[in-house]
Amino acid sequence: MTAASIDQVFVNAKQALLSLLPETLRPGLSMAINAAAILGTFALLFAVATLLERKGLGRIQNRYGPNRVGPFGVLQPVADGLKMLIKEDILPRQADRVVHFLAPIALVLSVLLAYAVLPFGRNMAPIDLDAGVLYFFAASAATELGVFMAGWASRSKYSLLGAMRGIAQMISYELPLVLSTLGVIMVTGSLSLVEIAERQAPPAGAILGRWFVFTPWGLAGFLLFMTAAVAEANRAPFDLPEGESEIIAGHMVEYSGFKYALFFMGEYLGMFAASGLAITLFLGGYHAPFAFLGWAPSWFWFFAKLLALLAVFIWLRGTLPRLRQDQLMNFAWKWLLPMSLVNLVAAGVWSYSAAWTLPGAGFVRWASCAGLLILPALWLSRGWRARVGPRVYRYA
Amino acid sequence: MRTVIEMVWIVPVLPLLAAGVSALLPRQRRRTAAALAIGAMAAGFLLSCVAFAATLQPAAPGAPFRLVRNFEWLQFGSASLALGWVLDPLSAGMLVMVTLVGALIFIYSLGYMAHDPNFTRFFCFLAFFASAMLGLVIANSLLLLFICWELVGLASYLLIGFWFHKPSAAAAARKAFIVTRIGDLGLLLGMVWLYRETGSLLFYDQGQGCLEQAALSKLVVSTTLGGLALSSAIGLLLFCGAAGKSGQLPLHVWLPDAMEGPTPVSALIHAATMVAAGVFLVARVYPLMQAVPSGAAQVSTALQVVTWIGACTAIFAALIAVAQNDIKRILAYSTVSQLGYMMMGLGVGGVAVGMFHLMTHAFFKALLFLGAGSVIHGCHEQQDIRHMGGLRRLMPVTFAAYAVGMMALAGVPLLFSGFWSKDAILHAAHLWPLSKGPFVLGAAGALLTAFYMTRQMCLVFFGPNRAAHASAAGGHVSAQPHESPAVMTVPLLILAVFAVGLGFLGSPAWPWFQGWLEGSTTHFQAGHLSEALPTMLLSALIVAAGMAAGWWLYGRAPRQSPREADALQRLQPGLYSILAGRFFVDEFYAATVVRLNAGAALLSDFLDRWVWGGLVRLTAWLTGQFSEIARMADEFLVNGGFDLGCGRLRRGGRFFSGLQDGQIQHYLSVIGLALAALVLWLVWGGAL
Amino acid sequence: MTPLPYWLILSSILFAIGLAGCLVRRNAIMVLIGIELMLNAANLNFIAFWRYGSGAEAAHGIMFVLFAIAIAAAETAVGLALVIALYRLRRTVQVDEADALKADDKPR
Amino acid sequence: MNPVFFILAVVTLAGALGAVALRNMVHCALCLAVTFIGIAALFLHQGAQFAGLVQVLVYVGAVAVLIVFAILLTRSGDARKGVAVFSRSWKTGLLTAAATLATLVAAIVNSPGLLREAPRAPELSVRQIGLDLMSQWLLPLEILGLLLTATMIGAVILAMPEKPSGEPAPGPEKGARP
Repeated sequence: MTAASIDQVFVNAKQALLSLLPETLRPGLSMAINAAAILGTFALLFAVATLLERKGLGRIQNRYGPNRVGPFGVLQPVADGLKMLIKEDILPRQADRVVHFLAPIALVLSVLLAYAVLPFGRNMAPIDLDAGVLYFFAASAATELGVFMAGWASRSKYSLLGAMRGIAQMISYELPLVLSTLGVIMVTGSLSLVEIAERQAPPAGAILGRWFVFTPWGLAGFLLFMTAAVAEANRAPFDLPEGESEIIAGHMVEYSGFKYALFFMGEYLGMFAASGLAITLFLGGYHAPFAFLGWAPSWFWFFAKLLALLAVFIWLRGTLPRLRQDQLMNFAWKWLLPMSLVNLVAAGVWSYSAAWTLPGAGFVRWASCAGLLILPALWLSRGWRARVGPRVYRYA
Repeated sequence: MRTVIEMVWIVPVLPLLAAGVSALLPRQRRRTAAALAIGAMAAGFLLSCVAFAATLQPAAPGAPFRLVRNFEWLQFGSASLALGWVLDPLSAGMLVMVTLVGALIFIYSLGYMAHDPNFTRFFCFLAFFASAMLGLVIANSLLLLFICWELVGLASYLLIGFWFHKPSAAAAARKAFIVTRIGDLGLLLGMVWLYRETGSLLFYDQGQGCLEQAALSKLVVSTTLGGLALSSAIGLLLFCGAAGKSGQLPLHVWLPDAMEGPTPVSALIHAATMVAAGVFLVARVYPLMQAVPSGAAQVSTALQVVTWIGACTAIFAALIAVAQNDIKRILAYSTVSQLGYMMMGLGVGGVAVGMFHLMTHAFFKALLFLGAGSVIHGCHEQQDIRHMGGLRRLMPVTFAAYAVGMMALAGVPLLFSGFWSKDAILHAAHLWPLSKGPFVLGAAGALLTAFYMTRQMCLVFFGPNRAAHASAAGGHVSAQPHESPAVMTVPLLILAVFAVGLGFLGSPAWPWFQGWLEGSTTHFQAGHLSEALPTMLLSALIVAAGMAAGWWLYGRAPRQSPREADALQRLQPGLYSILAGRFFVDEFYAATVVRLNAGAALLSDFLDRWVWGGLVRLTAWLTGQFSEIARMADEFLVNGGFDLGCGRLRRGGRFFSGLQDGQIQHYLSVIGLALAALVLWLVWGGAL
Repeated sequence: MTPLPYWLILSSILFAIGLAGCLVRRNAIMVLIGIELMLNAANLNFIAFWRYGSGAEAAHGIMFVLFAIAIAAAETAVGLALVIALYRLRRTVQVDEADALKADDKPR
Repeated sequence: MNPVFFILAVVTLAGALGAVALRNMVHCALCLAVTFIGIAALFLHQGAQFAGLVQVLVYVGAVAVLIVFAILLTRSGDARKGVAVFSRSWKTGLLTAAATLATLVAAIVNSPGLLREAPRAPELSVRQIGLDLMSQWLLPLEILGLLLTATMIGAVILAMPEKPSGEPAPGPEKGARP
């Protein structure tokens, strides 16, 4: 079992399976297999993530988290899943039945479509589209519609208000999300995720992989991307739409039972998709960080990084307080957007200065790009830093 | 001396003020009106005497006495009209005569008009007339003279027509005014022509006046149509005015009819003053009339015309006077005849001769008229001499005064003024170089004058009183004729004294009056009498013959009844009827001028009514038609055409505005249809 | 591949539906939706002609579609902004009620 | 008749009809989204991959949401019974649309030139489109950029609630404390 064979185990399995089938159906079935594989793995990952999240939050809040169901609470997701299936699926009387029913489906569908492009391993990208990144964003565009349909269909003020906030937030953060990816696209010169991933492979002989995150603009881009991704998924500091303390579950307030579970899954899938993209663009996709670790299969690295990012999400959720709506919007339009534009400039400078041959060119490149990024960041956030101070508890 | 001329203008203004005040007085304030009028005349007479006295000492020997006072009356543009008054022997004499005679007549009319209801109005008119006459006399400008001349004409109209309720009086007043107006037209033309030629209407203006040598020489030189000298032409025109006012031959018809007025009026106006105005005018502008081109010694045509007209008028009026039965008409025609004599005197003898006869005539004619007035008053308004007779014993004072006046008029030699003044005229006529005609006519006139005056005396004062017959026929009981009261007879006596005394001033022996007029000193030379003797003897002879004839026809067999035929009528019935008919001049005028005038009036009426009126009606009709056409055009063309079009346009506009109604879906559908049409056209357009 | 006329007929039908939407519905937003449909029909035509036209490499059709999409998006944004402003001013988005340009402040 | 084309055509037309004919505005908007997706699919079916994706990204992502927001803001969503949905002159509207359709279809059917067979599917990569955009179509691209900026600013100002005196109201953050 060579590393390569382990790496390509899934690919080979699929090919084997396909060879059993008649020629004409092969293309369609290969798609089906891919879809089934994605669904299977990520549904499982969703279940595990819920558990990990509750365990992680518990640990952060100095408590255990669910440990009743199964050893160390391992079967908790199964219990949740079962509970969701058993719970009565309530439909508010004045709700719009059709749209109410379609909302979760639209949401989950659009998120799942986005997975079609992510390269989980070497040769394991379901479809290698030429405009991969564009497809990813196009697919995830429908999520806002889904959220709206959910919020509006249940015909209650809270759900509508939540939906409105959610959509506003998602639209505001979509822009920085897209712009931050541009840097990578500009440097690699291609929209295809597989090619981007290939570009980040460690060059022959070098120890450190050439991940984009190790470049100044790459790091900035990664940070911007992750922030926007968190907001896109309505997670942690940006989870105002379904902020439990204010408007309960926002647009999902009128949902219960399986439809609520679907929403929940949609949220986690959105999170995984965004992480997958981040991994592909900035963290070297399915490549190992160091050459010598090259023996581990490519998909292993992909899912390892995925879990690492999941941990970051959970960590963010546990620690950061929720942002107010206007702060949220201001942060998006007045900090993230300009910074992503500046990041583009930095990427441009970086790619042009690649040809410098002067001594110490490397250091100069780094310094200039870093300076080009840090100074605007400081200048833009001067307002907040001045106001950030010890929190005054007026009512405590 | 200077102060005299300064206050001369007061003389005419006093009566004017009196007239003004009495005009405002209510009708019953009779005494104040009379007092005002008589007072004004008396004051005027005193001032005139002062002025007369001033003229007695001539400033420079040989040159006639003349004081002039001019003032700027009207200023228009660069030209200006000046008026002024003058004091020279001519005006001084007239001033004294007019004021004296006027005063006496005013006193006389106190009695005569005593029981007339319009007493104040009468005196107001009299005062007004006096002021106009005095103004005329002292005028130094032809313009001022003309103004007063018109005022005098107006006064005569008012006074003749004083009893306007009598139709004959109203007609007589209108006739007098119109006839004199015709004469005044000539005067006006002459005045304007004179002004144009000489540039000034002032008579005497330090050498610039129109009667002074500079102007006269200019006038004489230029001639008008027919070679007539300009001065003569203007003179003749001025003479027309004089002829009208003084009743010369063609324009004398109004004077006898003017007897309709009260007798003092006849006396004052138609004997003494107004009729004399014409003669005074000729005397005033005598240098102009007399001027002849230098070198030619003959008499100027103007004077020749004046002489001949004067002579003809004298003989003509005398003839008519013979056959009149109204006491005042006989005197009126005698006045016309005497005026003719004065004109002839001016023509042949110059200013002095004419003016002397004027002065004497004024007094004895006024006397005769007042006498007639007293007779009429006495015979209870009876004017027809055929109903009188035998008043010698009934009205002795009137008879005496009247006899003196009659003898003065007839020209009884030596004692009476008439003889001297008429003789002077005859003498001058006799010396007239051009022809003996005027002399012969004058002599005949004198004969006739003596004849008809004796006829009148016999019929009025001698013979039986025929008043009773009239009463039986007339049906109204007439009281016995009675003598007039003192207030009437005293003026008669005063006038009688003057009628006698005045003659001696101008007799050939001592020609003081003529000398005074020329400014030369005169002293008594009996010798002059000898050269004038033949004419004096001749005229005495004529007067005697005339009186004898008169007495022969009327004195010897006095008339018994009013209806009895007149003596002359028995002798010459045809001639008598012609004379009684006044040569039918009125009828002639009526036949020609009046008819012509009536025709002209008819013509103008026709023109006015049919021609101009027609034109006006035509234009009115045309305008009507045009407006009709305009209405039709407006009705059909504009309303029908234009407005209709506008209405249609508006409706169309409303329809299209419907398209722009803000419904954007309409717009979109239009776009859709257009698209369809476009595609159709593009695809199949070519094939069509 | 389906022949070109089918594509054109499809886009015509889409265009007609969009036009009908504009003309029939009273709501301003529906008019905008109609306009969107018409624009998309046009894009469909462009792609169809690009696909069946000659010189597909030159990608003129696609370029047209790209620009058309961008501009249509801009147009929709402004259109909806206008509708919202109209609503705030007149409290109605019914097309046939907003037929006067007179700017009176009171919402009718 | 390619089955995929047929299905997509049916889906698109159904979506379009739904977008136009439904009473409830929000349903219309959703149907519209469906139509956009159908059209994007047709683009992909034609091989214009980039155009299809852009269509989805722009229309489904932005325009649909925009329309939905507009519906909510102008309260057209809660269709009250009384308010008439169709304009008074809907018959003429339909007639016009039908006329247009008839003419277009007639034109298409009667022009034989269109019946040419489909050429080979073109190989068009995103890079190629990018290069074209940046070279041959640079000016329109710049103008488009300018237009989009202007539109964004204009739309914001237009939709901003006005102060009584007419200027756009100040944004909430000016007054708010952190």
